[in-house]
Amino acid sequence: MRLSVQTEAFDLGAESNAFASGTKAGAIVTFTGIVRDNCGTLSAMQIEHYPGMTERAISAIMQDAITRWTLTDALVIHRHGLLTAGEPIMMVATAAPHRADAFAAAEFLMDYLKSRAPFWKKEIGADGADWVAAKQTDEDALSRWDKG
Amino acid sequence: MRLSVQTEAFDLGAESNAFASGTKAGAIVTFTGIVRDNCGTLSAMQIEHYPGMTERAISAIMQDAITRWTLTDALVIHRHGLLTAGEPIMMVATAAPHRADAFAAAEFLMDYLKSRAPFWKKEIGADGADWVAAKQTDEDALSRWDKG
Amino acid sequence: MIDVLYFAWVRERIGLPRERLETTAPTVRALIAELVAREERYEAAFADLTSLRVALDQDLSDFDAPLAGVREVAFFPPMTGG
Amino acid sequence: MIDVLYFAWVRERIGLPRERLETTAPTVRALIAELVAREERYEAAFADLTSLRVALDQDLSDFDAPLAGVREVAFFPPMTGG
Repeated sequence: MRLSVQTEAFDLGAESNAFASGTKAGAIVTFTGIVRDNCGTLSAMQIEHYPGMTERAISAIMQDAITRWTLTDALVIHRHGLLTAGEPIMMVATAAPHRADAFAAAEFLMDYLKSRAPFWKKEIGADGADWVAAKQTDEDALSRWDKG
Repeated sequence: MRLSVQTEAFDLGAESNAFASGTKAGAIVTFTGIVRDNCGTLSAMQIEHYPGMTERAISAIMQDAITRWTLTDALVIHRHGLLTAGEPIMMVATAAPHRADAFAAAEFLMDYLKSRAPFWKKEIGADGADWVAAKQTDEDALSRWDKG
Repeated sequence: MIDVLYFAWVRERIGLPRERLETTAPTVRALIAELVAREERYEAAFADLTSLRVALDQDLSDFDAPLAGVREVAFFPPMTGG
Repeated sequence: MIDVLYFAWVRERIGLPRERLETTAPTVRALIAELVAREERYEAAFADLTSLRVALDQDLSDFDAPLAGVREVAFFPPMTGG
Protein backbone atom coordinates (compact mmCIF):
# COMPACT_ATOMS: atom_id res chain seq x y z
CA MET A 1 0.00 0.00 0.00
CA ARG A 2 1.46 3.35 -0.98
CA LEU A 3 0.30 6.95 -0.64
CA SER A 4 2.10 9.92 -2.13
CA VAL A 5 1.01 13.55 -1.82
CA GLN A 6 3.36 15.48 -4.04
CA THR A 7 3.88 18.57 -6.17
CA GLU A 8 5.88 16.70 -8.82
CA ALA A 9 4.25 15.38 -11.98
CA PHE A 10 3.98 11.60 -12.16
CA ASP A 11 4.06 9.19 -15.06
CA LEU A 12 0.83 7.22 -15.29
CA GLY A 13 2.45 4.45 -17.33
CA ALA A 14 5.47 4.03 -15.08
CA GLU A 15 3.29 4.05 -11.95
CA SER A 16 0.87 1.53 -13.49
CA ASN A 17 3.69 -0.82 -14.45
CA ALA A 18 5.36 -0.54 -11.04
CA PHE A 19 2.06 -1.23 -9.32
CA ALA A 20 1.20 -4.20 -11.56
CA SER A 21 4.62 -5.81 -11.28
CA GLY A 22 4.48 -5.66 -7.49
CA THR A 23 1.28 -7.66 -7.18
CA LYS A 24 0.18 -11.25 -7.67
CA ALA A 25 -3.46 -10.24 -8.14
CA GLY A 26 -5.35 -11.10 -11.29
CA ALA A 27 -7.29 -7.82 -11.51
CA ILE A 28 -5.90 -4.31 -11.53
CA VAL A 29 -7.98 -1.15 -11.82
CA THR A 30 -6.56 2.34 -12.19
CA PHE A 31 -8.27 5.70 -12.19
CA THR A 32 -6.48 8.81 -13.39
CA GLY A 33 -7.82 12.34 -13.06
CA ILE A 34 -6.55 14.84 -15.60
CA VAL A 35 -6.85 18.65 -15.56
CA ARG A 36 -9.67 19.42 -17.97
CA ASP A 37 -9.99 22.54 -20.02
CA ASN A 38 -13.64 22.23 -21.00
CA CYS A 39 -14.03 25.75 -22.38
CA GLY A 40 -10.55 26.33 -23.73
CA THR A 41 -10.03 29.13 -21.19
CA LEU A 42 -8.19 27.36 -18.39
CA SER A 43 -4.59 28.42 -18.06
CA ALA A 44 -3.78 26.55 -14.85
CA MET A 45 -5.18 24.79 -11.82
CA GLN A 46 -3.99 25.52 -8.30
CA ILE A 47 -4.49 22.72 -5.78
CA GLU A 48 -4.25 23.60 -2.11
CA HIS A 49 -4.21 20.97 0.61
CA TYR A 50 -3.93 20.59 4.37
CA PRO A 51 -0.53 19.01 5.04
CA GLY A 52 -0.78 16.37 7.72
CA MET A 53 -4.54 15.96 7.54
CA THR A 54 -4.31 14.98 3.85
CA GLU A 55 -2.06 12.01 4.57
CA ARG A 56 -4.09 11.10 7.66
CA ALA A 57 -7.44 11.22 5.84
CA ILE A 58 -6.28 9.29 2.77
CA SER A 59 -4.52 6.62 4.84
CA ALA A 60 -7.73 6.09 6.81
CA ILE A 61 -9.74 5.78 3.57
CA MET A 62 -7.24 3.26 2.17
CA GLN A 63 -7.39 1.20 5.38
CA ASP A 64 -11.16 1.26 5.19
CA ALA A 65 -11.06 0.02 1.56
CA ILE A 66 -8.76 -2.84 2.54
CA THR A 67 -11.16 -4.02 5.24
CA ARG A 68 -14.22 -3.74 2.99
CA TRP A 69 -12.84 -5.61 -0.01
CA THR A 70 -10.32 -8.34 -0.67
CA LEU A 71 -7.43 -6.29 -2.03
CA THR A 72 -3.83 -7.31 -2.40
CA ASP A 73 -2.60 -3.74 -2.88
CA ALA A 74 -3.68 -0.12 -3.25
CA LEU A 75 -2.01 3.07 -4.42
CA VAL A 76 -2.99 6.74 -4.19
CA ILE A 77 -0.96 9.55 -5.74
CA HIS A 78 -2.35 13.09 -5.44
CA ARG A 79 -0.63 16.25 -6.56
CA HIS A 80 -0.94 19.76 -5.19
CA GLY A 81 0.46 23.08 -6.35
CA LEU A 82 0.15 24.53 -9.82
CA LEU A 83 -0.96 22.24 -12.68
CA THR A 84 -1.67 22.94 -16.32
CA ALA A 85 -4.38 21.50 -18.59
CA GLY A 86 -3.70 17.93 -19.68
CA GLU A 87 -1.56 17.08 -16.66
CA PRO A 88 -2.58 14.17 -14.41
CA ILE A 89 -3.87 15.45 -11.05
CA MET A 90 -4.04 12.15 -9.25
CA MET A 91 -4.35 8.42 -9.63
CA VAL A 92 -5.73 5.50 -7.70
CA ALA A 93 -4.83 1.87 -8.33
CA THR A 94 -6.27 -1.25 -6.74
CA ALA A 95 -5.25 -4.89 -7.10
CA ALA A 96 -7.49 -7.80 -6.17
CA PRO A 97 -8.01 -11.48 -6.95
CA HIS A 98 -11.45 -10.60 -8.40
CA ARG A 99 -12.36 -7.70 -10.64
CA ALA A 100 -15.50 -6.72 -8.73
CA ASP A 101 -13.39 -5.95 -5.64
CA ALA A 102 -10.80 -3.99 -7.63
CA PHE A 103 -13.51 -1.88 -9.33
CA ALA A 104 -15.55 -1.24 -6.17
CA ALA A 105 -12.51 -0.29 -4.09
CA ALA A 106 -11.23 2.11 -6.77
CA GLU A 107 -14.63 3.83 -7.03
CA PHE A 108 -14.90 4.00 -3.24
CA LEU A 109 -11.44 5.58 -2.95
CA MET A 110 -12.31 8.11 -5.67
CA ASP A 111 -15.62 9.07 -4.06
CA TYR A 112 -13.89 9.67 -0.73
CA LEU A 113 -10.97 11.56 -2.25
CA LYS A 114 -13.41 13.85 -4.10
CA SER A 115 -15.34 14.91 -1.01
CA ARG A 116 -13.41 14.01 2.12
CA ALA A 117 -9.69 14.46 1.46
CA PRO A 118 -8.67 18.05 2.25
CA PHE A 119 -7.86 19.33 -1.23
CA TRP A 120 -9.27 22.47 -2.83
CA LYS A 121 -9.03 23.27 -6.52
CA LYS A 122 -8.84 26.75 -7.99
CA GLU A 123 -9.27 27.21 -11.72
CA ILE A 124 -7.12 29.97 -13.11
CA GLY A 125 -8.33 31.35 -16.44
CA ALA A 126 -7.67 34.30 -18.69
CA ASP A 127 -10.23 36.46 -16.89
CA GLY A 128 -9.71 35.47 -13.28
CA ALA A 129 -9.57 32.59 -10.82
CA ASP A 130 -12.36 30.67 -9.12
CA TRP A 131 -12.49 28.01 -6.45
CA VAL A 132 -14.18 24.88 -7.77
CA ALA A 133 -17.48 24.32 -5.99
CA ALA A 134 -18.23 20.97 -4.37
CA LYS A 135 -20.91 19.05 -6.25
CA GLN A 136 -24.01 17.41 -4.86
CA THR A 137 -23.47 14.49 -7.24
CA ASP A 138 -20.17 13.80 -5.45
CA GLU A 139 -21.92 13.75 -2.07
CA ASP A 140 -24.55 11.42 -3.52
CA ALA A 141 -21.83 9.14 -4.89
CA LEU A 142 -20.29 8.99 -1.43
CA SER A 143 -23.52 8.13 0.37
CA ARG A 144 -23.92 4.85 -1.49
CA TRP A 145 -21.02 3.42 0.54
CA ASP A 146 -22.70 4.08 3.91
CA LYS A 147 -22.94 0.95 5.95
CA GLY A 148 -26.64 0.20 6.55
CA MET B 1 -11.65 3.82 -30.20
CA ARG B 2 -9.19 0.99 -30.66
CA LEU B 3 -9.45 -2.80 -30.49
CA SER B 4 -6.52 -5.16 -30.73
CA VAL B 5 -6.71 -8.97 -30.58
CA GLN B 6 -3.12 -10.13 -30.55
CA THR B 7 -0.69 -12.83 -29.51
CA GLU B 8 2.07 -10.35 -28.61
CA ALA B 9 2.60 -9.18 -25.04
CA PHE B 10 1.66 -5.55 -24.43
CA ASP B 11 3.05 -2.96 -22.06
CA LEU B 12 0.38 -1.75 -19.65
CA GLY B 13 2.25 1.46 -18.90
CA ALA B 14 2.94 2.37 -22.52
CA GLU B 15 -0.66 1.61 -23.52
CA SER B 16 -2.02 3.64 -20.59
CA ASN B 17 0.14 6.64 -21.46
CA ALA B 18 -0.73 6.46 -25.16
CA PHE B 19 -4.44 6.24 -24.31
CA ALA B 20 -4.29 9.11 -21.80
CA SER B 21 -2.31 11.42 -24.06
CA GLY B 22 -4.80 10.93 -26.87
CA THR B 23 -7.80 12.13 -24.89
CA LYS B 24 -9.08 15.41 -23.51
CA ALA B 25 -11.26 13.66 -20.92
CA GLY B 26 -10.85 14.34 -17.22
CA ALA B 27 -11.37 10.74 -16.10
CA ILE B 28 -9.56 7.63 -17.26
CA VAL B 29 -10.18 4.12 -15.97
CA THR B 30 -8.13 1.08 -16.88
CA PHE B 31 -8.65 -2.56 -16.07
CA THR B 32 -5.87 -5.09 -16.56
CA GLY B 33 -6.26 -8.84 -16.21
CA ILE B 34 -3.14 -10.78 -15.30
CA VAL B 35 -2.55 -14.54 -15.46
CA ARG B 36 -2.90 -15.71 -11.88
CA ASP B 37 -1.12 -18.64 -10.36
CA ASN B 38 -3.23 -19.09 -7.25
CA CYS B 39 -1.86 -22.46 -6.23
CA GLY B 40 1.69 -22.15 -7.49
CA THR B 41 1.08 -24.95 -9.99
CA LEU B 42 0.22 -23.07 -13.18
CA SER B 43 2.91 -23.29 -15.82
CA ALA B 44 1.01 -21.57 -18.64
CA MET B 45 -2.36 -20.43 -19.90
CA GLN B 46 -3.58 -21.17 -23.42
CA ILE B 47 -6.17 -18.77 -24.78
CA GLU B 48 -8.15 -19.85 -27.83
CA HIS B 49 -10.44 -17.51 -29.71
CA TYR B 50 -12.74 -17.40 -32.73
CA PRO B 51 -11.03 -15.15 -35.29
CA GLY B 52 -13.52 -12.87 -36.95
CA MET B 53 -16.25 -13.31 -34.37
CA THR B 54 -13.95 -12.01 -31.62
CA GLU B 55 -13.41 -8.67 -33.35
CA ARG B 56 -17.07 -8.49 -34.34
CA ALA B 57 -18.35 -9.22 -30.80
CA ILE B 58 -15.96 -6.83 -29.06
CA SER B 59 -16.58 -4.00 -31.54
CA ALA B 60 -20.32 -4.37 -30.94
CA ILE B 61 -19.79 -4.26 -27.17
CA MET B 62 -17.62 -1.14 -27.49
CA GLN B 63 -20.24 0.57 -29.67
CA ASP B 64 -22.88 -0.32 -27.11
CA ALA B 65 -20.76 1.18 -24.31
CA ILE B 66 -20.34 4.40 -26.29
CA THR B 67 -24.09 4.79 -26.74
CA ARG B 68 -24.85 4.02 -23.09
CA TRP B 69 -22.33 6.39 -21.51
CA THR B 70 -20.66 9.66 -22.39
CA LEU B 71 -17.22 8.43 -23.37
CA THR B 72 -14.55 10.25 -25.29
CA ASP B 73 -12.56 7.10 -26.02
CA ALA B 74 -12.30 3.37 -25.34
CA LEU B 75 -9.61 0.75 -25.78
CA VAL B 76 -9.65 -3.05 -25.64
CA ILE B 77 -6.54 -5.19 -25.99
CA HIS B 78 -6.96 -8.96 -25.62
CA ARG B 79 -4.27 -11.56 -26.12
CA HIS B 80 -4.60 -15.14 -27.26
CA GLY B 81 -2.08 -17.95 -27.54
CA LEU B 82 0.25 -19.14 -24.81
CA LEU B 83 0.75 -16.94 -21.75
CA THR B 84 2.72 -17.49 -18.56
CA ALA B 85 1.85 -16.51 -14.98
CA GLY B 86 2.26 -12.81 -14.27
CA GLU B 87 1.69 -11.75 -17.88
CA PRO B 88 -1.15 -9.33 -18.71
CA ILE B 89 -3.96 -11.14 -20.57
CA MET B 90 -5.98 -8.12 -21.56
CA MET B 91 -6.78 -4.53 -20.76
CA VAL B 92 -9.69 -2.18 -21.10
CA ALA B 93 -9.45 1.61 -20.90
CA THR B 94 -12.22 4.19 -20.93
CA ALA B 95 -12.05 7.98 -21.01
CA ALA B 96 -14.94 10.24 -20.05
CA PRO B 97 -15.65 13.74 -18.82
CA HIS B 98 -17.04 12.25 -15.59
CA ARG B 99 -15.63 9.41 -13.53
CA ALA B 100 -18.95 7.60 -13.04
CA ASP B 101 -19.19 7.07 -16.83
CA ALA B 102 -15.59 5.90 -17.13
CA PHE B 103 -16.01 3.39 -14.27
CA ALA B 104 -19.40 2.05 -15.42
CA ALA B 105 -18.29 1.63 -19.04
CA ALA B 106 -15.09 -0.19 -18.00
CA GLU B 107 -17.04 -2.58 -15.78
CA PHE B 108 -19.62 -3.12 -18.51
CA LEU B 109 -16.91 -3.92 -21.07
CA MET B 110 -15.26 -6.33 -18.65
CA ASP B 111 -18.50 -8.14 -17.84
CA TYR B 112 -19.21 -8.61 -21.55
CA LEU B 113 -15.68 -9.67 -22.40
CA LYS B 114 -15.78 -12.28 -19.62
CA SER B 115 -18.94 -14.01 -20.82
CA ARG B 116 -19.72 -12.96 -24.40
CA ALA B 117 -16.47 -12.50 -26.28
CA PRO B 118 -15.43 -15.82 -27.85
CA PHE B 119 -12.31 -16.61 -25.84
CA TRP B 120 -11.63 -19.83 -23.96
CA LYS B 121 -8.92 -20.26 -21.36
CA LYS B 122 -7.07 -23.47 -20.64
CA GLU B 123 -4.89 -23.71 -17.56
CA ILE B 124 -1.80 -25.80 -18.10
CA GLY B 125 -0.25 -27.12 -14.90
CA ALA B 126 2.34 -29.66 -13.83
CA ASP B 127 -0.22 -32.46 -13.77
CA GLY B 128 -2.37 -31.68 -16.77
CA ALA B 129 -4.46 -29.08 -18.51
CA ASP B 130 -8.04 -27.96 -17.87
CA TRP B 131 -10.44 -25.65 -19.61
CA VAL B 132 -11.52 -22.87 -17.25
CA ALA B 133 -15.22 -23.21 -16.45
CA ALA B 134 -17.54 -20.26 -16.90
CA LYS B 135 -18.73 -18.85 -13.59
CA GLN B 136 -22.28 -18.08 -12.54
CA THR B 137 -21.00 -14.92 -10.82
CA ASP B 138 -19.88 -13.65 -14.23
CA GLU B 139 -23.35 -14.27 -15.69
CA ASP B 140 -24.87 -12.47 -12.70
CA ALA B 141 -22.50 -9.53 -13.21
CA LEU B 142 -23.62 -9.33 -16.83
CA SER B 143 -27.34 -9.38 -16.07
CA ARG B 144 -27.17 -6.11 -14.13
CA TRP B 145 -26.67 -4.24 -17.42
CA ASP B 146 -29.91 -5.55 -18.95
CA LYS B 147 -32.11 -2.74 -20.12
CA GLY B 148 -35.34 -2.86 -18.13
CA MET C 1 -22.66 -26.57 -47.92
CA ILE C 2 -22.06 -25.18 -44.48
CA ASP C 3 -18.87 -24.56 -42.48
CA VAL C 4 -19.01 -26.01 -38.97
CA LEU C 5 -16.44 -24.77 -36.46
CA TYR C 6 -15.55 -26.21 -33.05
CA PHE C 7 -13.70 -24.48 -30.24
CA ALA C 8 -12.10 -25.39 -26.90
CA TRP C 9 -13.15 -28.81 -25.50
CA VAL C 10 -15.76 -29.22 -28.24
CA ARG C 11 -12.91 -29.09 -30.75
CA GLU C 12 -10.86 -31.52 -28.65
CA ARG C 13 -13.69 -34.04 -28.32
CA ILE C 14 -14.58 -33.96 -32.00
CA GLY C 15 -10.93 -33.92 -32.94
CA LEU C 16 -10.97 -31.19 -35.57
CA PRO C 17 -11.35 -27.41 -35.63
CA ARG C 18 -13.69 -27.17 -38.62
CA GLU C 19 -15.34 -29.14 -41.37
CA ARG C 20 -17.46 -28.47 -44.41
CA LEU C 21 -20.77 -30.33 -44.48
CA GLU C 22 -23.60 -31.04 -46.86
CA THR C 23 -26.80 -30.78 -44.84
CA THR C 24 -30.49 -30.12 -45.22
CA ALA C 25 -31.06 -29.71 -41.50
CA PRO C 26 -33.59 -26.90 -41.02
CA THR C 27 -32.34 -25.88 -37.55
CA VAL C 28 -29.22 -26.00 -35.40
CA ARG C 29 -30.85 -28.70 -33.29
CA ALA C 30 -31.47 -30.83 -36.41
CA LEU C 31 -27.84 -30.37 -37.50
CA ILE C 32 -26.68 -31.56 -34.08
CA ALA C 33 -28.92 -34.64 -34.40
CA GLU C 34 -27.31 -35.43 -37.78
CA LEU C 35 -23.80 -35.07 -36.32
CA VAL C 36 -24.57 -37.14 -33.21
CA ALA C 37 -25.95 -39.95 -35.45
CA ARG C 38 -22.69 -39.97 -37.40
CA GLU C 39 -20.04 -40.88 -34.83
CA GLU C 40 -19.49 -41.39 -31.13
CA ARG C 41 -17.14 -38.41 -30.79
CA TYR C 42 -19.98 -36.09 -31.82
CA GLU C 43 -22.25 -37.76 -29.31
CA ALA C 44 -19.64 -37.04 -26.61
CA ALA C 45 -19.30 -33.42 -27.69
CA PHE C 46 -23.04 -32.72 -27.86
CA ALA C 47 -24.14 -34.81 -24.85
CA ASP C 48 -25.17 -31.77 -22.79
CA LEU C 49 -26.47 -28.82 -24.79
CA THR C 50 -26.81 -26.64 -21.67
CA SER C 51 -23.00 -26.53 -21.55
CA LEU C 52 -22.76 -25.45 -25.20
CA ARG C 53 -23.21 -22.24 -27.12
CA VAL C 54 -23.78 -21.74 -30.82
CA ALA C 55 -22.98 -18.87 -33.17
CA LEU C 56 -24.48 -18.47 -36.65
CA ASP C 57 -22.35 -16.43 -39.02
CA GLN C 58 -20.43 -15.16 -35.97
CA ASP C 59 -23.47 -14.00 -33.98
CA LEU C 60 -24.55 -15.80 -30.80
CA SER C 61 -27.75 -17.67 -31.50
CA ASP C 62 -29.80 -20.55 -30.10
CA PHE C 63 -30.38 -24.19 -30.92
CA ASP C 64 -33.80 -23.66 -32.43
CA ALA C 65 -32.60 -21.04 -34.89
CA PRO C 66 -33.15 -21.85 -38.60
CA LEU C 67 -30.10 -22.63 -40.72
CA ALA C 68 -31.48 -21.24 -43.98
CA GLY C 69 -28.90 -18.90 -45.52
CA VAL C 70 -26.33 -19.55 -42.82
CA ARG C 71 -22.79 -20.16 -44.06
CA GLU C 72 -20.94 -20.70 -40.78
CA VAL C 73 -22.05 -22.50 -37.62
CA ALA C 74 -19.77 -22.59 -34.58
CA PHE C 75 -20.11 -24.71 -31.45
CA PHE C 76 -18.24 -23.95 -28.25
CA PRO C 77 -18.50 -23.94 -24.43
CA PRO C 78 -19.50 -20.77 -22.54
CA MET C 79 -16.88 -18.12 -23.10
CA THR C 80 -14.20 -17.38 -20.51
CA GLY C 81 -12.51 -14.24 -21.78
CA GLY C 82 -11.27 -11.18 -19.90
CA MET D 1 -3.54 28.58 23.08
CA ILE D 2 -4.97 27.08 19.96
CA ASP D 3 -3.80 27.01 16.34
CA VAL D 4 -6.47 28.08 13.87
CA LEU D 5 -5.91 27.24 10.19
CA TYR D 6 -7.76 28.54 7.14
CA PHE D 7 -7.82 27.06 3.65
CA ALA D 8 -8.99 28.01 0.15
CA TRP D 9 -11.41 30.96 0.04
CA VAL D 10 -11.67 31.02 3.84
CA ARG D 11 -7.94 31.74 3.93
CA GLU D 12 -8.33 34.38 1.22
CA ARG D 13 -11.19 36.18 2.98
CA ILE D 14 -9.46 36.21 6.34
CA GLY D 15 -6.15 37.08 4.71
CA LEU D 16 -3.91 34.65 6.53
CA PRO D 17 -3.32 30.88 6.52
CA ARG D 18 -3.06 30.39 10.29
CA GLU D 19 -2.94 32.15 13.60
CA ARG D 20 -2.40 31.27 17.23
CA LEU D 21 -5.22 32.36 19.54
CA GLU D 22 -5.92 32.59 23.23
CA THR D 23 -9.51 31.48 23.72
CA THR D 24 -11.84 30.07 26.35
CA ALA D 25 -14.55 29.20 23.80
CA PRO D 26 -16.08 25.87 24.85
CA THR D 27 -17.14 24.86 21.30
CA VAL D 28 -16.26 25.50 17.67
CA ARG D 29 -19.41 27.61 17.33
CA ALA D 30 -18.34 29.78 20.29
CA LEU D 31 -14.89 30.23 18.75
CA ILE D 32 -16.48 31.35 15.48
CA ALA D 33 -18.61 33.89 17.44
CA GLU D 34 -15.44 35.28 19.03
CA LEU D 35 -13.73 35.60 15.66
CA VAL D 36 -16.75 37.18 13.95
CA ALA D 37 -16.94 39.79 16.75
CA ARG D 38 -13.31 40.73 16.17
CA GLU D 39 -13.21 41.94 12.58
CA GLU D 40 -15.29 42.26 9.44
CA ARG D 41 -13.13 39.85 7.42
CA TYR D 42 -14.03 37.06 9.86
CA GLU D 43 -17.68 37.96 9.52
CA ALA D 44 -17.32 37.62 5.74
CA ALA D 45 -15.57 34.26 6.03
CA PHE D 46 -18.06 32.78 8.51
CA ALA D 47 -21.26 34.28 7.08
CA ASP D 48 -22.65 30.93 5.93
CA LEU D 49 -21.66 27.96 8.04
CA THR D 50 -23.40 25.50 5.70
CA SER D 51 -20.67 26.25 3.17
CA LEU D 52 -17.91 25.56 5.71
CA ARG D 53 -16.30 22.48 7.19
CA VAL D 54 -14.24 22.19 10.35
CA ALA D 55 -11.50 19.78 11.40
CA LEU D 56 -10.30 19.36 14.98
CA ASP D 57 -6.74 18.05 15.26
CA GLN D 58 -7.01 16.99 11.60
CA ASP D 59 -10.25 15.02 11.95
CA LEU D 60 -13.48 16.25 10.34
CA SER D 61 -15.82 17.42 13.09
CA ASP D 62 -18.86 19.65 13.55
CA PHE D 63 -19.58 23.13 14.84
CA ASP D 64 -21.00 21.96 18.16
CA ALA D 65 -17.95 19.87 19.04
CA PRO D 66 -16.16 20.86 22.30
CA LEU D 67 -12.72 22.50 22.03
CA ALA D 68 -11.34 21.10 25.28
CA GLY D 69 -7.95 19.53 24.64
CA VAL D 70 -7.94 20.51 20.96
CA ARG D 71 -4.67 22.00 19.69
CA GLU D 72 -5.53 22.65 16.04
CA VAL D 73 -8.78 23.88 14.50
CA ALA D 74 -9.08 24.22 10.72
CA PHE D 75 -11.81 25.94 8.71
CA PHE D 76 -12.31 25.35 5.00
CA PRO D 77 -14.93 24.98 2.26
CA PRO D 78 -16.18 21.52 1.20
CA MET D 79 -13.30 19.55 -0.27
CA THR D 80 -12.81 19.21 -4.00
CA GLY D 81 -10.05 16.63 -4.36
CA GLY D 82 -9.67 13.83 -6.84
